[in-house]
Amino acid sequence: MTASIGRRTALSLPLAALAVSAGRARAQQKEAFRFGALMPTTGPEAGYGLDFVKTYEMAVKDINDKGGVNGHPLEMLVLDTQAKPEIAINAANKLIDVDKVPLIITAWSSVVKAAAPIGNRTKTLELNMGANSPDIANLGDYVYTVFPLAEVDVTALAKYTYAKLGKKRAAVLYINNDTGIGGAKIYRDVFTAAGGEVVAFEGYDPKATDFTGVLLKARVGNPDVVHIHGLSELPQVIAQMRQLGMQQQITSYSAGYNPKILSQLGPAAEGLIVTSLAPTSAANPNVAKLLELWKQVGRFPNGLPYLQYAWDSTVVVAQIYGWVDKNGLPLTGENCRKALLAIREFDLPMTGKLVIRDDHRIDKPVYLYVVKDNKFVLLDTVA
Amino acid sequence: MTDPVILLQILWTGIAMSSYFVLFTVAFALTLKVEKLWNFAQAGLMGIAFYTMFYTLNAVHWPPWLGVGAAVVLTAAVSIAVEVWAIAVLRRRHSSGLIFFIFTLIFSQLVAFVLTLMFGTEPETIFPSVMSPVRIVGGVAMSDWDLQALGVTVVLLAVLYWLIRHTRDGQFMLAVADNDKLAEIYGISAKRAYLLSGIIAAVLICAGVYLYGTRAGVTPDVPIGLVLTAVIATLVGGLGRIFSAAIAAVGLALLQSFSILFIPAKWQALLLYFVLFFALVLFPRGIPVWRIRRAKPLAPIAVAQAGD
Amino acid sequence: MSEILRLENLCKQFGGIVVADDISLTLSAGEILGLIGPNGAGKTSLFNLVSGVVQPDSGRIFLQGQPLEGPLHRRARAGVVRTWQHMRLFRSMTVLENMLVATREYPGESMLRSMFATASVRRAEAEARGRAMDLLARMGLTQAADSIVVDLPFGQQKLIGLARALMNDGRCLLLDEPMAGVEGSNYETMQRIVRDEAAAGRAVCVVEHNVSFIKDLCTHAVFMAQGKILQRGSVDELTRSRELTELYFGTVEDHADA
Amino acid sequence: MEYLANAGMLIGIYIILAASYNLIIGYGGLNTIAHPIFFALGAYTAALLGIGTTLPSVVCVLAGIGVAVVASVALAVTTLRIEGDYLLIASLGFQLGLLQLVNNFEFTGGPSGLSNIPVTITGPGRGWLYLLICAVLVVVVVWLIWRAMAGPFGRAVRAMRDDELACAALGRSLITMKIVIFAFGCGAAGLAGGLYAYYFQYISPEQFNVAQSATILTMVVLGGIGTTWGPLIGAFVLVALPQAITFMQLPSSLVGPLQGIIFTVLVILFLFVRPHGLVGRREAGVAH
Repeated sequence: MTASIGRRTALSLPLAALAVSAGRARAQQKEAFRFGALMPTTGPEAGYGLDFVKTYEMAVKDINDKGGVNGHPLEMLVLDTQAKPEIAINAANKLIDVDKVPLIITAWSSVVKAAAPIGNRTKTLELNMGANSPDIANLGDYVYTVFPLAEVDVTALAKYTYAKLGKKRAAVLYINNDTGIGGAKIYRDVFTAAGGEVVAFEGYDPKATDFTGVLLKARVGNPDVVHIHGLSELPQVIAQMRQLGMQQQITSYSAGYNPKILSQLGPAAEGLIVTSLAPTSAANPNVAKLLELWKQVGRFPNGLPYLQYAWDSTVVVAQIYGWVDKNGLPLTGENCRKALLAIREFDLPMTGKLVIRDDHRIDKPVYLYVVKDNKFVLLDTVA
Repeated sequence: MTDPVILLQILWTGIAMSSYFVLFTVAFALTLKVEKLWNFAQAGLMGIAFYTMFYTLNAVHWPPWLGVGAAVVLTAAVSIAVEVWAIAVLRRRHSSGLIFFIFTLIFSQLVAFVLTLMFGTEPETIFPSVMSPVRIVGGVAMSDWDLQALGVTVVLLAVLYWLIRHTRDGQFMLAVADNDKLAEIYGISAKRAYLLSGIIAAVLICAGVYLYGTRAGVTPDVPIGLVLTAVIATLVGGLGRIFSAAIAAVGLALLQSFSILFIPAKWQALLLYFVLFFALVLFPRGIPVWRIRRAKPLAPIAVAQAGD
Repeated sequence: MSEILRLENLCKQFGGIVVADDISLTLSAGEILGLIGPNGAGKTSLFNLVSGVVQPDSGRIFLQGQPLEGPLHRRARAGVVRTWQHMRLFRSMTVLENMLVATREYPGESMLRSMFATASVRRAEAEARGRAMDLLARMGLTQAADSIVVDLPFGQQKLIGLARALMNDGRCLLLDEPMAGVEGSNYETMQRIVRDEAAAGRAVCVVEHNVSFIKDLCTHAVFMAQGKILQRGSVDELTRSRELTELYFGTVEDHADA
Repeated sequence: MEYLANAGMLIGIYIILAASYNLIIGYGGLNTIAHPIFFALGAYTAALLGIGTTLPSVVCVLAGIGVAVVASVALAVTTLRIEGDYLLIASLGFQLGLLQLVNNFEFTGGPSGLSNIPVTITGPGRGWLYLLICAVLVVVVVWLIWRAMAGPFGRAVRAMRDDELACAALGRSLITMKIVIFAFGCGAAGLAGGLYAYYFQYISPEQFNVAQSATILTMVVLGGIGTTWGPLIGAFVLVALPQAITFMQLPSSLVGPLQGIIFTVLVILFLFVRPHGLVGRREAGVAH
């Protein structure tokens, strides 16, 4: 009887260990500090979501290998959101009520927004580490971002295009969803305010595959730059534009900073300008370490700059927990918020300095890349 | 915007881009006609077809004919398996249409989850590059992909037309579509007709997915949206009229393409739904494309006359 | 005898097929009129025109002197009620439920009144239930009241179809092939009930292929072919006519009964 | 345990949706799948009024019900003469079209939805208080539907489902009955929408798309179409099942797809093992 129970316990242990996955290596003696992560691990966005999760696991393991948070192991609980708000709401409630986490990291605008009322109500700190919708700054006292919102890179890009590249007439094409509309509007406003003229402003359906009409409409306005604020369909839009013989300068934002674009477009990608919000391995040796860890996974990750923020947001969590623990406070969402505002300035391994501002926004240098000989080459840095 | 070259360009790309839409629509309309089945499981088949081609052509670099062949075989096999082990069981039980609807939909979701587990959800294309060479004809850009798409679609539809009109199996399929009980009395096997229509649909789906996947990124969630548009075209074309559905598919694609001249692009999708809704309000039994009664009882829809 | 139903110059075409060609007819209280003719003669189509399933191209219909117009349900409420060749019973419901739905003034038409079961609803329900049980008793089907209709033998289903129509209590009764497939005691019952109802002052019109039933029951009959009334007379007269017999059993081309 | 209250809310809201949808499709035999759009209309109306005015929340929810009813009657009047499968597709066009409008308008928040719906109840008991309100409303809605369907009205509705022509030829006005059950069912969906908006405080167009239609339909059919208890059981199982799966200790990077696979396989199993639904009997769903 006892033996069989013993065996069952033994069997269930590896599973449990898998679930909490990272950590526990060194700091077994002290109670674990837990935090929650709401990520799409299924659905159309899971390609990025799963790589975020993987990176958190790496970062948590790294922290625990170095002794954890004041000797406490850090432990992460991941729940799937499918990047859908209604699923995220339930998952957030489970993390807060069942698992009692004081802090949740998350991404994807609709998920951040859906979880915000719960965070505010239950006084649980919610950190956005990947969504860039401008509304995120106004979601309440318990929602902060450690990722620069859209205005940071789009503003820099629009100003740069007008002032440095000397482009006066811009056509703006965008995917008709949250990301596309938000980004395109900022671009239009900034470009117009700088003195340029927006000659076409067209959104296309997220499910569209034929962009001929939109592109021709843009061409009629005779632009000298076309800004495309799209997502995974971005390569197709560019391909069709080049196939139609439109040779204008193309710009995009951080979604375009993706090696897949180079292989899908080949020579057609030449001259494309995109943004990135994180330094490369050449500029920051820590990034090389992250890439090394990914080599063990056996493939190149999706959206490396985002993953740098993913890693750093884990470090932010550890520092917050460290501050709360050092000050002898109970680990609650309220104290986590207090810690975030008390620390204010974080020096982070992958993305450099982070300053939390009272308006819930952050500033970051913007790296502009241009495609040259089928490679992304650093064009300029806008600080 | 009303420059004739621009209009021609929109027309040309619109027609070329509607090719896979046409193939999916015909596949859907065929199963609907023969099996009386709103087969949303075709979304699952599309997923299987795509990832087979993606794996064999993009990852392990088989020659194209072999990869496409493998996709056809696998897709047809799954199609038959679903028919024999699930649809036939439900049919024997005289299950309600809703059960079929839910089963086929959930089946497609299951396939999407399995594919997610195997391949992730990063958008993939069948070949690493989505570019194809372009020639300018009278100011209109025509890519090799456009020509290939038109060629494949026209050939497949011609073969299907021949199959239905001039082979015994094709006639049997129509007989079963007309009245399966009566057909069985005359010794025509409904089961054989169902299987045949499933295989034809699998071929059409593979062709459509090949065209789509060489041009646009696919994730496991994409196919269900593609089926939905096929449903709309099938309906506007009129139930049970396979080739009218194909023409409706082209028409809807062109309507969307040309609407850009009058309305902002973000309203294009709305136009599609409006057409669907008002078409049904005006013609509650489907749109009478061109009803001609032929003397031959098994004559399918008159295709040539439907283009007015 | 007072006139119940009058048809004046009804015409109807479907595509190229004429299903009613200038049909005029009167039907009086207590009369049982047989409608005979070959398949596709337009007999059922005539019922469809009168009951409102289809609207005539031209011509008029009067019920007790009042014009009979509008959709199906309004004509049923005016007192024209029909049965169907294929019965069209409500297959998921019991015999009693089938019959209760058919009362002319239905208390459950209002969802709210039905929900809160007001006194008037309960009274009307009880009254209808009583009438239904009486009808079933006359047919000898009292025990079947709570059976699901499709579980009953075919002949009994035919009787239920008639019983359901009688719940309407209308002055004009249109019976579409009431005897097809009915045998034995059910046959007797059917005849008895139809005769009783006519005697009670209803006007009955029967489409029937079973000529002996027509002979037994009908005072008069009408012979139809290709949407036209060819002759009206006693059943004997019509069956004796060589010309009509030939039309009936002979070489007239069949086309779909619309 | 706020989490349980939250799951309870979700179950309650889906019971209202499934029960009212069952009224339309199960009892009435009207094949529409546009139910989520009335859910959406209720939610958006309540949310927009809540954000833009100082009206009490009860009034906002009632207005949501009103808008859902008006829209449903408009849809009914234009489309109910369409038959069978075509009605299904017309309703789909209606749903996707309206949703596209919500998606493209500025005042509805577009694709990013409405995230600043005001807090109505505060304090630690919020979840339970909401659950209590929700439970009362569930009981009321389910009771009303049960009363209506058990009485003479329900009998006529079922007769209509079994055979429209025969039912009309016996004097029943089909259009009236269709409009009434449509308005009632869609009004209930609007109520569910109001509850959803105020409790979850975030709504966006993608929550009301075809996937939602499929979910509600699956609840109804899985539980037992055309039965009183079927939609309740179906809603409970389909909300609770994925929740239960999250408690299984699955590896975090596989958890999503595995959950999906387990869920879909279970639904398929149910469909084949209990073809008439978890509580359905042989004759329950014959209409389709």
